[in-house]
Amino acid sequence: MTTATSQPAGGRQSATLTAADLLRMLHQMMVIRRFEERTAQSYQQARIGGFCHLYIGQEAVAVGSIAALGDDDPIITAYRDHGHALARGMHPNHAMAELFGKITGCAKGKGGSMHFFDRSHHVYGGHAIVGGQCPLGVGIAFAIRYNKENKICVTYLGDGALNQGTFHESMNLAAIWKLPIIFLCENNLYSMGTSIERGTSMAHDLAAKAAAYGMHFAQCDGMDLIKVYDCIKDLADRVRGGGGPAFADVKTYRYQGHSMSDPQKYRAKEEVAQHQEKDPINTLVNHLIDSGLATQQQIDELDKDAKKQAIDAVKYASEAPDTPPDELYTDVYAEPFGPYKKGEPPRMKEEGPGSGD
Amino acid sequence: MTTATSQPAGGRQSATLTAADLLRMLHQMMVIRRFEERTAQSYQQARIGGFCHLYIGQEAVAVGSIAALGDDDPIITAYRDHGHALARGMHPNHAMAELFGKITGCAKGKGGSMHFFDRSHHVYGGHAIVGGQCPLGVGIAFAIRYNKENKICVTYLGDGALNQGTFHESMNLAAIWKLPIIFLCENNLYSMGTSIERGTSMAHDLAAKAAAYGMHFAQCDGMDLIKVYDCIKDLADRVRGGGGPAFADVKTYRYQGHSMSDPQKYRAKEEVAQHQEKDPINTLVNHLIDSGLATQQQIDELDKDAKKQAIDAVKYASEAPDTPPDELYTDVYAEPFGPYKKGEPPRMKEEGPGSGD
Amino acid sequence: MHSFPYRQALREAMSEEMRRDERVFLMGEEVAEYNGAYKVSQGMLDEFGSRRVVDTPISESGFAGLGVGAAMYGLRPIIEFMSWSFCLVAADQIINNAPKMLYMSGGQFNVPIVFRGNNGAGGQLGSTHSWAVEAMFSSVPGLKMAIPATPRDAKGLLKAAIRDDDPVFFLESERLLGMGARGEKDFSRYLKRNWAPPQDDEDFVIRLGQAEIKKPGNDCTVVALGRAVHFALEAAEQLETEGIDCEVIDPRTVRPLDVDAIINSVRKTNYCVVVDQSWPFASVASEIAALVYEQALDDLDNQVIRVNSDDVPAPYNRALEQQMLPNTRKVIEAVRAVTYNA
Amino acid sequence: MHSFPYRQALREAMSEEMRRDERVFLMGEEVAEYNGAYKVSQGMLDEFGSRRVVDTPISESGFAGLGVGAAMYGLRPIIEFMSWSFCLVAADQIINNAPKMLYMSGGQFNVPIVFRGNNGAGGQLGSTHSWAVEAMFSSVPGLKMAIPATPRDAKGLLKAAIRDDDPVFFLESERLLGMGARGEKDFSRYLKRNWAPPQDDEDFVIRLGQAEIKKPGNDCTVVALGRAVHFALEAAEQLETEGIDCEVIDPRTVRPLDVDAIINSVRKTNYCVVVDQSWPFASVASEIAALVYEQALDDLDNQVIRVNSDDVPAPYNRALEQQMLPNTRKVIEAVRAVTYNA
Ligand SMILES: Cc1ncc(C[n+]2csc(CCOP(=O)(O)OP(=O)(O)O)c2C)c(N)n1
Ligand SMILES: Cc1ncc(C[n+]2csc(CCOP(=O)(O)OP(=O)(O)O)c2C)c(N)n1
Ligand SMILES: [Mg+2]
Ligand SMILES: [Mg+2]
Repeated sequence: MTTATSQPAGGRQSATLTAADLLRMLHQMMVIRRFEERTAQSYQQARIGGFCHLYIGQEAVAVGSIAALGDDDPIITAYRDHGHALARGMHPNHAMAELFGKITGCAKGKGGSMHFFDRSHHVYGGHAIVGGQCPLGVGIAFAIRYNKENKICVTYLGDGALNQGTFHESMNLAAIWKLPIIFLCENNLYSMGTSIERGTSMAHDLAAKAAAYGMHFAQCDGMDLIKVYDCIKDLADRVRGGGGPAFADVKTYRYQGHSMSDPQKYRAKEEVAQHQEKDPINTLVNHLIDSGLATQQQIDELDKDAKKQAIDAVKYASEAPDTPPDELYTDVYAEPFGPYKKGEPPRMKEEGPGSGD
Repeated sequence: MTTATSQPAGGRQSATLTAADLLRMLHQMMVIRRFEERTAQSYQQARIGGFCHLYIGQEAVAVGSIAALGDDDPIITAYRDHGHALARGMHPNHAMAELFGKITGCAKGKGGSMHFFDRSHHVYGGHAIVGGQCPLGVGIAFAIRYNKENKICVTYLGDGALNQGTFHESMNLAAIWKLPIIFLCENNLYSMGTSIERGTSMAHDLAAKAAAYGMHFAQCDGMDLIKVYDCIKDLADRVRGGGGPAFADVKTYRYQGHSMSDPQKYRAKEEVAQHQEKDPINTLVNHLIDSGLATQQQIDELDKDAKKQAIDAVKYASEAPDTPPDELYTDVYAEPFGPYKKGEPPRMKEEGPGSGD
Repeated sequence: MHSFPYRQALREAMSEEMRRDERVFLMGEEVAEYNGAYKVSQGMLDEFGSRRVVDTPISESGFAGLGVGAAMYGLRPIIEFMSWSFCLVAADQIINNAPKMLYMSGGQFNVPIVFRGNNGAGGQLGSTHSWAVEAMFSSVPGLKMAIPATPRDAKGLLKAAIRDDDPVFFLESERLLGMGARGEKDFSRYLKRNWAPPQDDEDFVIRLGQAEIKKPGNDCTVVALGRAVHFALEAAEQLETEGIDCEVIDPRTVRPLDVDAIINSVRKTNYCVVVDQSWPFASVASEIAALVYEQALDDLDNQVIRVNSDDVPAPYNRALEQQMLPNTRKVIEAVRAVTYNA
Repeated sequence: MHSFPYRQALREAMSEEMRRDERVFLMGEEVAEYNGAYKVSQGMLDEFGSRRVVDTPISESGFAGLGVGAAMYGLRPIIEFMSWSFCLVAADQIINNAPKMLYMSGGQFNVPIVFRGNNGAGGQLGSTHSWAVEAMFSSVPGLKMAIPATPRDAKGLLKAAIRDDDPVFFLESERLLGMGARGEKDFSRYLKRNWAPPQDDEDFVIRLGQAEIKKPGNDCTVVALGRAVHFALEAAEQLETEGIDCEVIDPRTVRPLDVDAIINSVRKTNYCVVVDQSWPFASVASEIAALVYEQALDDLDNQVIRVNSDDVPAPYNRALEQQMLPNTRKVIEAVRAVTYNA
């Protein structure tokens, strides 16, 4: 494949991306999209329980931002975590097995949809208490600085998390100690049934939120993978270079309800359709075709593979052994006593689609 | 006494203050100063226990701000609350009786220095958890709006409270609902042994903290009572008029340690002396003398009275009856059961120096 | 007798009290325009408007503290936690400010407030979303705590809680919200035991601190709280076929706790099982067991058996969660064991 | 034997472990430049520098959560709460994130962290500053809890806590910080009972979960936690003159709890008093009492008597606070009552 660069844009990082890079990222978005579609189906079939929050529509944020990071930069996010885990390298089999509550799941069936973890791919979890992951991310950044490592931590949060006290304390700590962290706000305009304007002051200008801590601010269109990549690559280089923490307002949109049981009366069908016109996958496909970087045939193959991976994941998860009863008392303590038993971390050998070449 | 106005300053509210007003406010500051000096002395004599945080140096903030309020505007503050309670009208006898743990104390000896309350003077308490009073103040403002009353709530907080999550959540709630509240930050440059720069991002420009919520911001010299009065009167009129909440950064300084057991190694003696040169009481005295609004003799009489009130308060408190044992089980429930008994609120008849004429 | 789901009982209690007292208002996440994350406040925005049914940002410390301040000022807030698992970010406001304000103000400022929401595990919500807060908060003096198991109790206790001049922690159960609706699992027992609240009785209030004998019996006292009442009743039905006549006592409130009702029952049956969905260590079941030993030691023919959740974080996996939680089978086994019929 | 205050034991434990393991660091309000609000970390900034002894803003949720994240990444944080009364604003991070991370990550991320600070009332600090958190947190699986009563235990247990790979809640006592210094109230007992930690023994570690018989005896078992151990020992000295030979057991850790040590003692003495500075309802004392009844019912010649704080918020007034808190007199009265010598 010819490594034609997209039109030169003064200093735009994505100019260095090859067609292969872009196709790999497109494929990752497709894998996430198809995985989530199978997840929804399995949930309707009651093969998945509890709360489940789909990432459909926001794929470019996870894929574009993670592509801009170093291979072992740690990330941490909230409960809408399937996309981040897959983009970071978790194999879809282990993700679906976790949703099915199986021992080969990424948390041995004990975490569930909201708690995907993958130490080998530096995924420090999905976390279910809104804003609760923010100080954890600051702690990871503190540890990076403490160990004098050349890494940064990306902490994802929803727009609803902007109003949690723990977010405020995390931003201030990161700012006063100039920690290597990016707070990436996936601003999908809603927290459950509450549009951002209804609950968040300065919703129209989130830069003011970062300015309260003297923190560097950036904003970008989260529906365009290349724009996400450029925005986060710039921030990552700046933060890694010691420029202090940064806050990114990444405008995105979720096509489904908040979770699997949301009648979505709070937004009009037209609004959803309007955002879907700027679908992140179609946007990248059009860019690749228009700039001659890929053929429709290549693109169809990628989607075919993505669908296959999702189907295989369901198959793998259905056939995987259930989590045995004695796992109830493992992993409660790293140094157990009394009825508790030492646990073994999940065995997740295979590499997922997102892993670096 | 001639009611000469201080030099006319375009629209300055204080221009309307009479010499009598200024003398009354000076007297209030003196009462607080002398009261706190007697408090320190009684504490050294172990007649007062627990934590005790003196207001010496910050008198102009409480007196100047409260003078700019309506008589029944509710206020709420943190643990450094002696000055606010006295300025709002609590009689020094009941304040000192509380410090001595007596039944005639403003909380019947069950609250102590950090928990002065006075419903009749609209004092909603001193509160000991840093930032913990902020959402309470928002609730009072919400109730004012709910009842369609023409009042505002002033919530005092220290600079250390700026970094508590509960402050962030309170500011956002006040902003999105345009509640009638002033967040008055008594910025004495320290929280315990931590200077504000060490722990608070944007310490040099707290306007950014208010801007994060789109909230109106004002700043003034807390050592000058007239400036405090003007600043808070403007804000109070604006907030009462429906202009939405406001945040005030009032620069002040505490002469003593954080509490009674603070060796103050974190600041130089010179720094303390430098601030004392701008002592709030002396500043007003000089203004009154220089502009012919009062004679030194009048001023000395006020101070004589202030000293007397402080000494009387210690006498009253020493002679006051101790809180009887059965008060241990009163006031636990408004509707008691089992071992609990209905309590009676404290009897605080006399009016203190701060009460409006 | 008609269908009257637990969810409707909560809604009617709030609506009746709001009609009756202008000072009462409901505040929480998604309570208004979304009609409640679990449809408890369905239709209340339309009736009362946004001044009295108030949606909030996700700021529990902020709006719980707001409720305490508004209550000090004279209003009577109902603050909803979508789940009691989300109250930990507001712990200081609800267990430090609310229950102590009257005391530390020397009797000047009481806090007439109700904190309510879904409590307890079940439904595979995972470790951080499955809290049962009975033990942790019932130890704090200055608050009251109610935990209704039926639509009738839900309505009567919530009306009592809203009218009470002290802070009341009201622990509902997402697993019971549909209870009392035709087609629901326990609908037959609901009908048989007359668990619908009386209709058109605006003053139907159940006094806090009054246990109810949900099923009288002579052979073994089973004390159960909230959702666990249904495990106890189901177990009693099974045990009856084995000739063991259980007496199921539902304290309905944890603070104040109707200890006499429990002791009187144990005096009669001489055996006692306590079922509590919280973790075992220093739980409400531990307290009830200690009280029974202290006040009825001579009447006991065996130790008190406690049935709690297993002492582990809540797992997502369905089978493991069922293994962890109290259930009917565990109650049956406990009663057989304590009455020497194992 | 020399003077070795409790405060110095804590400092040496932290300093020794920080010298031994680069991953260990101390963070909290005023721990560095101010040398600790209670002078526990005196001199540590000079030795380890601001990278490892870190002053924080007043943001407990922020820096406690930071500690959890840093521990997930491989560091071993010591997070100081100036007082455990200030941990409620961080409740979600310390009891929802820290103890459950290993479980909900399927064994991938443990959290080797110590939360420590002053616990318990005393000193007229008022209702919101007088928390004893034993009951509220000991019910949460996934954490461990230690509560040292002497300088020796403080050092041995804190070193064990820092080396432990799980979250440990370390409950110190401001009232005991000076204990072990010449001139302090209990200095004679401190000397007699050899409560100074061994000198120059960098590996002096007391295994978590191991109770200590602080005073052997045959007539009545007195189980006491933290500061209450000293009330129990003082009471034992007085009761000895009345011919009652108490055995004072200090569990030293609440989770894991050395139940066997308690049961073995009760089997020997047939009487049991439990002293716990927390509020009575669903307290650690309730759990210990329930366990003693369950495992030694036949050995008991009387009910277990629990001595807790009175079930009221902490008052400021000195006399009222003394009336509320457990103390030596109350222990003496309990032992006399339980052994039928009242
Ligand atoms: C502290 C807390 N309060 C409430 C909830 C319930 N809840 C779960 S997700 C959610 C909305 C969050 O919206 P946002 O942060 O924008 O994330 P998004 O779902 O849009 O990705 C709410 C209110 C929770 N999990 N934690
Ligand atoms: C949540 C919480 N953390 C810590 C403390 C201990 N503490 C009491 S006062 C104080 C300093 C507060 O400083 P500031 O807010 O500036 O008020 P000032 O004393 O200067 O008036 C601290 C850390 C507390 N009371 N509450
Ligand atoms: Mg959102
Ligand atoms: Mg200050």
